[in-house]
Amino acid sequence: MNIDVVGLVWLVPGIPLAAAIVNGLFGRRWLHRATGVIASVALGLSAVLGVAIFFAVVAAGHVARTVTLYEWIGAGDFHVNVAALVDPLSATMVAVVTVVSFLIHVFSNGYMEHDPGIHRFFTWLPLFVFLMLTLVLADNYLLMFVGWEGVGLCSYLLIGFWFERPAPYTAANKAFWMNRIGDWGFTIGTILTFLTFGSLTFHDVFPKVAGVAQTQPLTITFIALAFFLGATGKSAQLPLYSWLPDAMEGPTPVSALIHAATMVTAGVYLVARSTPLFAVAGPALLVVAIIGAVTALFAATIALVQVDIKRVLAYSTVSQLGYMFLACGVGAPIAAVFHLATHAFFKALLFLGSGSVIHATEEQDMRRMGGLRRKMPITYWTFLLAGGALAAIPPLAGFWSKDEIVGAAFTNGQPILWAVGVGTGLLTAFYTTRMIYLTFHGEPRDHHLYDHAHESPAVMTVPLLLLCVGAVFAGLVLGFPPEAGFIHRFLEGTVTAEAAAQSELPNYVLIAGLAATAVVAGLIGIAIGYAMYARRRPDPAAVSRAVGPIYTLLWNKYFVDELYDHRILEGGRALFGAAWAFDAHIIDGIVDRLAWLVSLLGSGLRRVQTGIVGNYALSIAAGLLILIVVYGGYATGVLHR
Amino acid sequence: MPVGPFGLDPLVWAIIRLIVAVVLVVALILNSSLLLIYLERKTQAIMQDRIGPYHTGPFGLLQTFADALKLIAKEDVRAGQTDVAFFIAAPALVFTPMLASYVVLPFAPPLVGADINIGLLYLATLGSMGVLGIVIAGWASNNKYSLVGGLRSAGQLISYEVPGILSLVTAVLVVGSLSMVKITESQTGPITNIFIIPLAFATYLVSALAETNRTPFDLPEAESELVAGYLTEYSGMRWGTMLALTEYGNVVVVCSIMTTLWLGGWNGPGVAAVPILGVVWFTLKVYALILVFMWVRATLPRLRIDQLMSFCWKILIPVTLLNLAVTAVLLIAFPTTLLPVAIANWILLVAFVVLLPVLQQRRLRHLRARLRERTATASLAS
Amino acid sequence: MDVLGPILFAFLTLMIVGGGLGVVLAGRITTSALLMAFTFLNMAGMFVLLGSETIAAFQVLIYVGAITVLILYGVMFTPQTPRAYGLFFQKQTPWGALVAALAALPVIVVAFSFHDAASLPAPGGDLNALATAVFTSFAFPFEVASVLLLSAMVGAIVLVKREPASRPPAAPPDPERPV
Amino acid sequence: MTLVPLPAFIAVSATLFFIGVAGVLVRRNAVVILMSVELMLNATNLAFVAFSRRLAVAGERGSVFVVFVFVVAAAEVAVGLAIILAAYRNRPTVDVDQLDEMKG
Repeated sequence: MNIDVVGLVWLVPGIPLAAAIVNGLFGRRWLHRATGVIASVALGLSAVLGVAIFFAVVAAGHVARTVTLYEWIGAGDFHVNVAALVDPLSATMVAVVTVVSFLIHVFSNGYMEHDPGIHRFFTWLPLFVFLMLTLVLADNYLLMFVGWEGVGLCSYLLIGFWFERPAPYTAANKAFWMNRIGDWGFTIGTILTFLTFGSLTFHDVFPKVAGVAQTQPLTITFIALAFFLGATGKSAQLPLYSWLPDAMEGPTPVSALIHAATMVTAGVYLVARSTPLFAVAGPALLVVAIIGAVTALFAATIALVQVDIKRVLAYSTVSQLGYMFLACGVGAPIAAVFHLATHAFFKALLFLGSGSVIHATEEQDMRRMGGLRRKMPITYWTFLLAGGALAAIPPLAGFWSKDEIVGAAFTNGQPILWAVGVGTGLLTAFYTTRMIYLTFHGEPRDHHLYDHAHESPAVMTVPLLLLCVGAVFAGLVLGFPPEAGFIHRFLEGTVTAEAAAQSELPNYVLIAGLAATAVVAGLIGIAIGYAMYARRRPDPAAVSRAVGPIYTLLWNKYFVDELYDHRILEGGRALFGAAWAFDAHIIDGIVDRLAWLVSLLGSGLRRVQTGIVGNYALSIAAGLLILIVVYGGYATGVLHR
Repeated sequence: MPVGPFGLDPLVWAIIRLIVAVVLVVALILNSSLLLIYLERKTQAIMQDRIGPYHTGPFGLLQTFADALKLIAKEDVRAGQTDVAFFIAAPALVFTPMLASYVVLPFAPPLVGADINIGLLYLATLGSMGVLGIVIAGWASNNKYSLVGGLRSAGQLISYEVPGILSLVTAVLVVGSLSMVKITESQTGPITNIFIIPLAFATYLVSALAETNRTPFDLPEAESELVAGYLTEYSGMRWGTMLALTEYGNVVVVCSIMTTLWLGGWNGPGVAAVPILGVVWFTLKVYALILVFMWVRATLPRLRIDQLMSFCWKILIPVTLLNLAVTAVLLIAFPTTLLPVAIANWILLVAFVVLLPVLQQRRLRHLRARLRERTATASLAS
Repeated sequence: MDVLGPILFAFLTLMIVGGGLGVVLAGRITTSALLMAFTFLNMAGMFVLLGSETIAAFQVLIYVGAITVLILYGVMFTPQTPRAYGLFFQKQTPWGALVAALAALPVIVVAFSFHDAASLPAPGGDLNALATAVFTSFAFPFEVASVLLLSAMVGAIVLVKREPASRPPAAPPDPERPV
Repeated sequence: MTLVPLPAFIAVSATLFFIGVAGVLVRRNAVVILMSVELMLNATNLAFVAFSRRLAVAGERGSVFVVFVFVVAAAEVAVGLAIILAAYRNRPTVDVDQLDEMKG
């Protein structure tokens, strides 16, 4: 039997959409907890299809097929189709997104079991996935923008899921506004792209990039920067990163979904998808690399001192996303996508693991945990392995991809960025160790909490185990041998401009050296963490006192939120106030005067309205008479045109 | 110059034919009305264990003739302040459309006034025209019983036209023509339409009872409430025209429609050989149906006006609409055979007959419960 | 037979114009209503003369059988004072008549600029052609029209329906209790 | 049978239409105004049918519009009478000149 799997690509987002519609319409009245089953089954089907498409693309080699659903906009020269572009990049993304989302949906069945708003949750969650898949599959910037905005909307809805409490809806608003700033960049980029290239479809735009770059390098740079602004918003890079840690206020599966599979990867995907554009936008590329590296370091330092387990993970996500942008910036987009894929698995696992802990203890503060290892063995072991992957311990998934990024920074002539990357790796290893020790090792610090803790039900642990497989082996399967692994062969030519580098063998001595350096840095980080939190030598409290001001700075997240709240928002308020005054007095003033004139006129005309129907009818008939005279005049030739 | 029969000008021939036909039809209606009144009185009497008219003539056969003579001989009475022109015009307005209906009735293959291709539509049209006369009669009498009676009748007739026409349309869908002759010719075999669409027949029968103001829908003549409805102020031959002639004429018309559409019209043994024999079969079938009408009259009590209207709008119209939709869909789905239509119709008929009393019972229980509730609260309040 | 058509046409024209004038000029509203029905009937005759029997049948069914009766209902539910001519004239009557007459003249003149087509449709019923047109090219407008009718029906019912009395009905007399 | 020419029908139609217009303009009774409107609609029906039959329009297109006019007329009368009755309930008159609360 020979089924055209790729032709069915619209079912991949279609099934979650159907589930969302069914749950949205019938969830409240009838389905209640059955919504979870419906959504999970839908995502399961979607995942099966997504993986099938992935393998179909693998089997077919370098395909880039457009599956058009219908013409969306056709006005003059402007044509936009609702069409899916199936190529190795989108196939990889589809497979990762659907599989991870499926596991998160299954996990949510357990996690949200007792929530009264479960039908809402399982309406928005599949909708989120649908829009993310639309974004990934889009074959043009406009359709991508639809998914882009939709993902933003769904993140708003889901972060503010517990809207009865103030913190979630504040966080939701923050996420929404920060994303809007980024979306503005995306909009500018889209408009400029259309003005420059006359089309928004990828396969129309990218072949023209090289030519335009010759004549208008500045335009290309500007477009790239605009798109990158969008990416920083969605992917939580400096300076628009601060919504992501706050997004922790949503249910933990949402965090997992946002951090691992949807939302934040959108920015990386956009940059990876637009590689041909970024490749020729020299300065923009450097900006991407620097912002990525700085974000990675910056977020990692904040993560050092956080006590909320989800916040540590959130900052680690920001940091890892920084790595991905670093990879894009130094001309290694494949490494970025590779890291995106492995990160999806281990970060989803970390979040679900933390969700499992939170579900068991109803506590997010790591200072009150400890010793949970004995109570929650499955959660502990999977969390440990995922943490290892995050800390880039070989041979776990994170090692291969992160090492490749850091190595690429060095080989592509950015030793400073390489150093930043290695340093960040050290910090990452440290805070991962700290997190695991505080949560699972040592003596229980809150016995009440400890006594009530229990291992989560199978519906939650099974996804953990499955994700664990991915977190352990994804790097090995996709990325071995380094620089020439499966993912390289697969994405070569799609993401990079040409497949020229393929011919020469990678310099394995150099790679091994770099890898060894990174691993040593990671091990040092682990050793410090072990020393501080397991042996208490030096004692963490003493350390924090010793570096007092720095600790305060880190503890307060560099005061960025305060900066935003006070300086920037105040400036904005002043601007808005001025705008309001202009609007109220000048523009409204003109309108008011006009209205006054009209009302003057109206009070005169009021007498015409007698209220007597006959008068109205007579005026209608008089109008008819005039029409007849005019028409008759033309028809008989008395009046000439 | 074309020449008609007997060397006459065609125009003159047409006019002669017209006059003869009109005279024949009027005579037919008059006589059949007299006969039907006699029949009605006799059947009612037998069913009520009485004897009925028996003094005048053999078996009282001449009783109705005597009554008619009396009506004609009566003084033309008008109550004061009647609207004279309308009062006089109303019986004509009721009678004329009924008279015009006879033009298209197919009595026998050689005996059809006019086979127009919209025959059934024409009959429905004329059926709706009589309402006008009834409203006018009620109005012109300048009497509140007459007015209320006229308005009630008009409301009843207009309402029951809807299920009636919908039932006819169902039959037309099966036959595929509006022409009365074609409809008759399509049912030469023993399987006439009544076996194919029995539910449509049942619903049309009910609507026909209502449209001819027959019991249990004879509200206009609800003596206990309205004296004699729009007929209150009428007397003499005006009354005779409005009640006797029109009512029985209309009964004949609707029974003829039913005969044509469902019972095969003039078709019967021997018609193929001797066409004029069709009249016998047709008349027999029509009279059988009229006897059913009389049987119904002797059996069922009268409905209240609200029951009558809610039965029409809440039960009859939905049922006929459903029947029409089902028939139409099945006819499209199975263009070659009528068997599915027949099966569906029988099922629907059985469901209708079985479910109707059950639903009515439930509704009644519900209403009674609500009434009790209200009574309880009212007595508590007082 | 040559003269039958024109004679019929002349007769119907007289009846239609006379009936229409009667509707407008009659003092009593019931006369107006009846004359309107009469005009409609003659109009149906006009349709038959034009060869559209189906339209004629519908004309009678709808205008005479339904609309006139409905209007008579309206007449009978509202008080028609005998001072009908008090309701007749108003200040703008001459103006209205003048405007109507002025508008009518050029239109009637223009009417005579039309001519029959060279080849006329075959005589013998418009039923099939009409049905085919309604259920093929005009199927969608037909559906829209049915929706319009439905909404008109619902709207009319809502408009006329009285508010239910908020007072609970009085308790029926208790048969057990002696009066 | 000689055909009555098309202009004759159109002229009758126009005459009846303007009789209706005059009725709307001069009468004050709301029910009569409604009747006059019906006359106008009927006049247009005649024009439709006449054009449809005499201009050899394919497939009785004009007559189809007559069907729609029927629909509109029925709807108009139903709603119109409902409005008259509702207005009458508020103010016991059917004289449109007395229903002038909407005047400016």
